[in-house]
Parts: sequence; C-alpha cells; structure tokens
Amino acid sequence: MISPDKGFTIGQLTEAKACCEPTPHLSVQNLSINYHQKTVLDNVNLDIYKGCITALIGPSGCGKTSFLSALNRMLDMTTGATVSGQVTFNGENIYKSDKDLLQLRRRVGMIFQKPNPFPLSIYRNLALPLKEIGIKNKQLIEHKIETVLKEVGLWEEVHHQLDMTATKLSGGQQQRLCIARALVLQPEVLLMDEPCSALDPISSAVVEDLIVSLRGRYTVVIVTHNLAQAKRVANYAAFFWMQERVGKLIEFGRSQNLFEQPQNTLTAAFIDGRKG
Amino acid sequence: MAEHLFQFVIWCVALLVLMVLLWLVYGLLDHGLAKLSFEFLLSEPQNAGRDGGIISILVATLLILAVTLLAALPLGLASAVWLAEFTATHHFWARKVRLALDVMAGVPSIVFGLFGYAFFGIFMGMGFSVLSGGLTLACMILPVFIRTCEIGLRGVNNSWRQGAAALGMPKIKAVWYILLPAAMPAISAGLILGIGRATAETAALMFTSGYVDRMPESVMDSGRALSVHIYDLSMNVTGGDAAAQASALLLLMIIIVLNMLAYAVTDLWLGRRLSNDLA
Amino acid sequence: MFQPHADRIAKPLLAAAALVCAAVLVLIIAVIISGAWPALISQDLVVFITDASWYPLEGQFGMLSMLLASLLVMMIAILLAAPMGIICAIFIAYIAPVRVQKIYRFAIALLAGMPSVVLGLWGLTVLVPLVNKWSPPGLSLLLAGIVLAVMILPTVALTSLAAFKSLPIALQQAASALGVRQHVQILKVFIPAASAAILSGMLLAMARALGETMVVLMVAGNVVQFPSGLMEPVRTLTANIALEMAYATDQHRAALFVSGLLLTAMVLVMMSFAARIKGHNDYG
Amino acid sequence: MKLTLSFICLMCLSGLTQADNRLNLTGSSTVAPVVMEIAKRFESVNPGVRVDVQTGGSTRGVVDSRTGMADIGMVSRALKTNESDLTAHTIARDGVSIIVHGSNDIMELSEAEIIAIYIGKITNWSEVGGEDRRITVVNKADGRATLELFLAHFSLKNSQIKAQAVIGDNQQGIKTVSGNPGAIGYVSIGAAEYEQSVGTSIKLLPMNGVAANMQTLANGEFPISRPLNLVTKSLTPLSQQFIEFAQSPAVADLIKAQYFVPASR
Repeated sequence: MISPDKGFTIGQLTEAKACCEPTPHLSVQNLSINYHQKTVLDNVNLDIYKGCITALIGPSGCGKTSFLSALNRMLDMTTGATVSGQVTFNGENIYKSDKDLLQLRRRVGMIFQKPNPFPLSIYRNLALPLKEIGIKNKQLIEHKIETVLKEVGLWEEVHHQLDMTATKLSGGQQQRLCIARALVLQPEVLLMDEPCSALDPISSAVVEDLIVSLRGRYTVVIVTHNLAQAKRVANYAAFFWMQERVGKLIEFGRSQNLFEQPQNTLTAAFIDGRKG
Repeated sequence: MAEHLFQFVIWCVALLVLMVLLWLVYGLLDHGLAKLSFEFLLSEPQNAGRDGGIISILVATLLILAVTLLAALPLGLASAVWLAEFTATHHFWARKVRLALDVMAGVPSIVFGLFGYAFFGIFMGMGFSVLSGGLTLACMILPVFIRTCEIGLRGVNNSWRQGAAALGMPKIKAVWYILLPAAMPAISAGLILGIGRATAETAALMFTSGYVDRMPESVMDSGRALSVHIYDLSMNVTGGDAAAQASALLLLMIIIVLNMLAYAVTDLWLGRRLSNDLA
Repeated sequence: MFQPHADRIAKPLLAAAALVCAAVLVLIIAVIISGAWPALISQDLVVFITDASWYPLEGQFGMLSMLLASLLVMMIAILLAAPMGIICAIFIAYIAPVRVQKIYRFAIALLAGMPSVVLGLWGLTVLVPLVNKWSPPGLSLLLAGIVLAVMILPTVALTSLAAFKSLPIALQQAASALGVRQHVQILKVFIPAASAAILSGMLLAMARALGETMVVLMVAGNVVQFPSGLMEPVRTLTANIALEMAYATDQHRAALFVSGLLLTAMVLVMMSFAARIKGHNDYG
Repeated sequence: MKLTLSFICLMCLSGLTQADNRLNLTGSSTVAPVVMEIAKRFESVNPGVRVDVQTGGSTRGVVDSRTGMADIGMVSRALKTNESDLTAHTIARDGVSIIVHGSNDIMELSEAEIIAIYIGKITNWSEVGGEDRRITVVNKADGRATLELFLAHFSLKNSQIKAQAVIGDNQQGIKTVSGNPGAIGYVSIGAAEYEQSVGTSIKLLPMNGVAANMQTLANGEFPISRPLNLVTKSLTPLSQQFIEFAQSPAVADLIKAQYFVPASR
C-alpha cells in the first residue's frame, strides 16, 4: 500500500506527476445549493486536485452529499434543488446551459451509499454502459470487463459466474461491482457517497483498500462519516458544518494538516469528537 | 395468537374467492362440457349458433385480440413511461392525461361501442370490421393498462435510476434495459387485466366488429367475437344455452392460454435480464 | 435544459402517445354530446334531475334515482371487493407457499377474464333464485353489488399485488430485521408503503364498477326507483342505456345519451374528489 | 408504434377493395339470427354475393337504412307514422304471451286480472285463486317493441305499471321468470314454447281463451302479435332479390327453426 506522505506516479492522468504537486481538476466557485428556497449549502469555494483523494467530512445534514452530487449534476434529478455558482471541470463550467450531461457523467462517475447494481447479470451490468458509449465489439467488451473486475479484485470471485444476477452478490461484492461499473467507462473523477457505510467491517476494509488503490489514477471525492477512514485514505479533506441551519465549508486542506493541526476551532472540536 | 388469526382470516378469504371462481367454472363445465368437442371447435356455426361449431368465431376473436394488443401495448407502455419517468407528478399535461385515463376507465363499454362505431367505423371508414373492433377495445383497455404500468414503474427502486444516470445513460435506455424489466410484475398485471377485459367484452364489439359469424378473411371483415356470440346465444337465441356455456368454457380456456403466453413472452423479452427474486 | 440525444427524440414521442390516449376521452365525450344534443337543446336541463321518474316516451326524464342507484351499486361492490382484493394480494405476495402463489395468481387472472355475460347469467340463474327464496324478487341492489364485487376483485387484487411486488426488497429486509411479526409487517409497513398504488387500483376498480353494464342489467332488476332497502330492485344509468338504446328513437335516444354524459361527468367528479382525498393531487 | 401504424394503414387499404355484390343489413337483435340464416342460404344459391348481417336494435335498422349505412334495415315492429319514408317488408310474425313460473297453479288470467296485476292492484297470487305468494311483475324496458305491443293491447301507459323487475331481451325474461316462483312476465311465444318443451320451468297462459302456441299464432287466432320486418328506403335489384327470397317458402323452415311464424303471402 502506498503511504499518502510519499509521492507517487500517476497512472492514467499523465499530466499530473504526483499528488504532492496539486493541479486543480474540479474547481468549485461560489457554489450554493437551495432546496425549495431553503439554502442547504452556502458559497463554497474549493479545488479538487487531480489524482488525489479528497474526503468530505462533517455531521449529517450539513450538505456534503448535496455538494457531491452537484459535482456531476446528479442533483438535477432531485426535484426542487437549485444550484448557483460555478463548477469548472477540464476548463469548462459544468453548469453552462448546453452542457452534455451524459458526457459529463461518463467522465465523472459516482458510487452510492447503498450498492445499486442493476437487477441484471454481472456481465450485463458492466456491458450495458459500454454499449451505451458505442462499444459493440464483444471481445473488447469482454477484455474491458475482465480488466475492471481484476482492478476491483472481483475477477477471482466471480469470473466463472458472470451470468449470475448481480443482486445475488454479497454487499461488499455488490459495491465493488458498482465501482467496477463506474471504472469501466474510464472516468477521470469518481464521486463516492459513503461507499462503505452500508457494508460490514470486513467488506468495508476491502472496499477501502480498493479506494486507496485508485489514488493517483483517478481523482476521487469521498463523503465519509468515518474519520479514521478519511484519515487513512485521503490526501485532502474538507470539513463542512451547519451554521444557522445553513451548511458551510469550514476548512479545507491537506488531510494530514486538517486532522493534526486544524485551523478552525469547530474542526478541532469535531475531530476530537467533542462536537458533531 | 394475532399472527394465527391474521393468517386464518387471509386463508379464509383466499379460499372464499377461490370457491366463487370454482363455482362459476363448475357451472360452465356442468352445462357446457358435454357440447365441447373438437368438432365443435373446428366447424362453422349453424342455425344461429345452436348447432355446428365456432371456428370462425374463434378466429375472429383472436384477430380482434391481436389488433387490440398490437395497438394498446406500444401506445400504453409509451404513455406509462412518459407519465412515470419523463414528467414530474405535477406536470400540467401529465395530470390532465391521468385524469382523462381514470375517467375513461369508468366510461361504460356500450359508450365505447358507440364511440368506436362513430369514430373508427364511420369517420375512419373502417366499417364493421375486426380492425375497428380491435382498436375500440384497445382504447378501452388503455386506462387500466397504463395506470398499472405507471404504478409499477414508480415503484421501481430509485437507486437504479440514479445508477443509470451516474453512468451517463439516457433515461430512455435506463427505462428500456432496467426499469421496464424491473416493473414486470405490474406490466404483466396490467396485461392480464387488459386481456381479460378485452376477451370478455360484449357491448363495445356489437357495434364495431359486428355480428357476422362467417370466417373473417382479413381484418377489414366483420367478425363475431366469442363474447358477442355468448351474449347472443344466451340472451337472444332461443335454445342457444348449451352452445353459449360451451363457448364460455372455451373463452376461459383461451384466457388461460393467453395468460400463459403473456407470461412466456414477457419472460422471453424481459425476464432474462431480470433477477429471479424480483419476478 | 440539456437533454441527451436519445431522450430528446423519445420524450416527444412518448408524450404524443400519452396525449393520443387522452384524446380518446375527448372524442368519446364529443360522440356522447353529439348524441345527446337534441335533448340538450330542446329540454330544460333541470328536467333530468327534477322529473319524478323515467318514462321517456311520456316525457318524463328523471335520472336522479338511477344516478343514486349507480353510486350505491358501486359503493357496495367496492366495499366488498377492496378488502377481499387486498387480502388476496397479501395472500399471494406474503402468505401462500410458492406453488400455491402461482396457481392462485392464475385463478385471479381467470376471474379477471370471466366475461361479464357469464357473471351476469350466474347471478341471474344461480344467485337470484337463492335470494328469491327469502326475499323476492331477488333481483336487487345488494345482489348487483355482490356480483359486481366478484367482477372487480381481480382489478383490486392484481394492482395491489403489483404494488406489493414493487416495494423495495430492503423494506422487507428491514422489517424482518427488526424482528417484527409478519402480520404487523404487512399491516403497518407494507400496506402503508403501497397505499398510493393500492388506492389508484381501487379507483380503477370503482370506475369499472360504475361503467359495468351486463352484470347490473341482469341482476339489479332495472326498476327505476329510489331504493328503500338493499333488497329492492334498482336501475343504474348503464343498464338504462343498454336496455333501451336498441329501440329508442329521437328524444328518447338523445335522453339516453344524456345518461351517458351524466355517467361520464359523475366519474370525472368522483376521480377529482378521490384525488383530493388521496392528498397528493394526482391530476388537479 | 411505427409498426402498428403501418399495419393499420395496410389494413385500411386492403379494405377498400370491396365488391359491389354485397348487402349490408343492420337492426333488430330479434330479427338478426333469422335473417343471418336466410342470408347464408341466399349466399349459397347466389354464389359471389355476400350478405353481412349486423345487430344493434330496431332503431339502428331504421336509422341505417335511412342514411344508407345499410341496404336493408331489420325492425321487429310495425313502422311508426314518422317512418313512412321507409317501406316495410314483413318476413315473419311473432306473438307475445303471458308466462308465469312452472310451479304456479294458475291456469288462466282474465285481461282485467292481468291489468290489475301489472298496475299493482293485485300483489298476491291468492287474490286470483293461486297460492299465497307475492307476485313479481316482470316488465320490459321502455321502447321495446314487445312492451309497446303489450301496452297497446291492454290500453296501459308504462308509467302506470308497477314492476319489480324490468328486462331487455326475451331470454332474460324467460330466465328471470323461471328463477322466481312468483313471477309473471310476457315474452315471445316461440321462445317460450321451446323453453317449456326443454323443461324450463315456465308456463304459457292462454289469452282470452286462446291457447298461446305457434299454431294459434300462425292461423291468426292469437290476439297479440307483431310483424318482423325488413325495411328499405329504396330498392336495389339485389336487395329486392334478397327480400323476395326472405319472403318465399324457400326459407320457411329457417324461420320456423328460429321459433317464428313465416309471413303468409
């Protein structure tokens, strides 16, 4: 396993050399989120760095998940939610009106709290998104499926039963399949909404290792309630807090710094378990 | 204790309903079975249906049903998908469509008959024909079919919708590959109700597909549906009761076969992609 | 707002399909109104309500008693069919052993396809003589309601079943995980969770009961009167149309179309009303 | 959906190729079964001709023959004064007889008794010499030809009648009466006679001393009867040919088989 303190080479994202030389990949400016007039997140400014894992921490209801789903505009699917501000991805504001959402979401994948494999076979779960982007060649599809399944460590477990219904897998296997399903499209960014919270400790550890192994090759944003986990996996951490019933970004920085020398008293209190 | 009482009540009601059905079926068997034979099945009706068989009526019934399903299935599924997946619940037109459908469900079948006669028969120039009857029936079964499918689609686990969207799949693809298969129980319920209503319908067909008991040569010919035949024999033709009961028995058999067919076809079309524990 | 290409094509097509379906109702109403037109222009509209009874050939067009009869028959039918239908759905979804499930669902499907003529004949030749023994003439409001209940039961049962089946599996797991006994799960978790869909199914069934002709024609007795009891014969609006349409001419025929119009209006009112009760307004 | 549309279009086109030697008949559901059988025989003796028979009621027969929707209308009553633009061709006669339940020991009712029962003056069979049982009066629905015949014969108005059951078609009347020991009704003689012969529990009452059967109907003794008519607005050669055929002795057996009396020529 690679320690966050050591620099490491980047896989797919060749431009960025190492995590320690941060280049913004997603740049969030003045982002506010409202549900039916009510502000849930106010004026967030934040850079997500290429190839790094950024953890979003904070108490429940402070807008972390809303923030996460604003980054690939999944928030559009929630009725009554409106967003103001900008999110720049690859030099383009994703909130401009003619943005191709399908392309955006293929570049910025998402993993949900509860594993949500489609009620189809394992094979079809992975083949469906590929067919959607126009890959019809059966051999290529099979090759890609094998690659991602190996990447998430599922290949050994399921390669002899790819036509089994995915919902019959265990929770941890399902979540890894979902990660594989996102990875098969070769996205640049992965958004993860508490990916381990619905899993048992052992599966959780396996998924956590998997997330760590993604570092350097994908930009990962992860919402987690598990501070220890955030500390273990993240390069950067952002702390959100409710002030006057409105979610705010309180502190953002290298996770080592944030966890060990928090600048804000709220952050310190939260990390010590005195608040939250 | 409460648990046992609960189970007991449910078993009792279930048995009661089953008994009513068996009572009905027994009546038909008792009066109709003697008349039912291959000869009855395969010969043309004679003497206003008292004698001979019902082959031409059988063919007409199946033709009418085919037209009905061919029209109602795509139209109904499309509408249900629009209502459930492409509009917000409060969308102005969606609300109007829903209201219209629910009102349509309560329109008496005889009014559907008059409508079909005026619209398909006269205005569209189809006259008395299998086509005009089938389309009228399609209109008639649409409300219950669409609403059942819509209910089914709305019930589908939202996380699959999110999952598909997060993969950058267009909504319509998510509907086609994931949501429709997942809504299969509801769709098949809607289909069964629709087929049931269509095969059992009399009044709407009297004015549209008509009364002619000759073998229809195309869908533009008038053809007498089995239910119309049953009605005529039992209400209008003196001495037609035995043939009526035999025909009714046959109608039930057709419904059994159609239901099995519906299960099989939906299984083939959608079921393969669907997990077993969902079906 | 941006929409993916496939959706941009699909959405208007789907919307068009839905609007075509809805347009059918408009056409139906147009046909009924054009049929009713002679009566609508020549009669004072209140006569349909104020006339004491229905003797169209003698210039009496009162429909109030038939309207009431239609509503009463429907109420009886749904009061019987709703609980029994939901119980049948519960039986299939949660209680019955797997093999029984399939057979039972099949039985319900069979009942759904029972021609209304057959049901009506069963009522007339089997049930009416039975009832006749203790309360002649047997043809009655109650009996019509009962036979109708048998007819609409599959609608309630199958829509409820679909609703139960589409509940998230997690809900069932969660309920079981809490160690809740099965009947409490069903009554307190599954039925409330599926209630919106069950209600929609019930509305469809009610509409069906209101629009049914053949069954009521055969077992309700068809006497135009305000029923003084459950065992009294009544005539519904649908039976009225079916009984007399074949021979009616001129004003009589137009008046029958008016009863069709009244029936459609009644369903409309009922549905809008039901939407209010349901709370979340489905169609406003 | 496209498939369905093109399918429909295709079928519409194929429908346009209709032959000239085709007859359309619509109208009375009472007349339809008999005309259907006549039509089949007509088709077999005139190869190439097609006769389509549709039902829907006497009114349909009148309206459709007026508008030309049908070449010939079928009407189970005499034409009314405001229908004089049409010509009626009687093909058969049907009688209307009073029937009671088979277990009823009443053998005969006078016209006055029948009227008293129907207007609700008599409500129990014991008042006319039967057993103590409530009478169930079965009446026909407004506009029905048999009702009009019945009302005219007894000089009654429909609003005077106090019925416990109102029915539509003949068979419904027979089934209603046979299921109710206290019932009285009136139906087509032929149908009633047949049902009685196969053991249905009904009894035909004589009218003014004339027994109700096909014979008294045929020789004109039975007092209440109606014509079954084919009506036309104008005659094409083919429809004329068909009407003549329907009135000829060649189809008398078919008419009798449907329990009606062929019209004497």
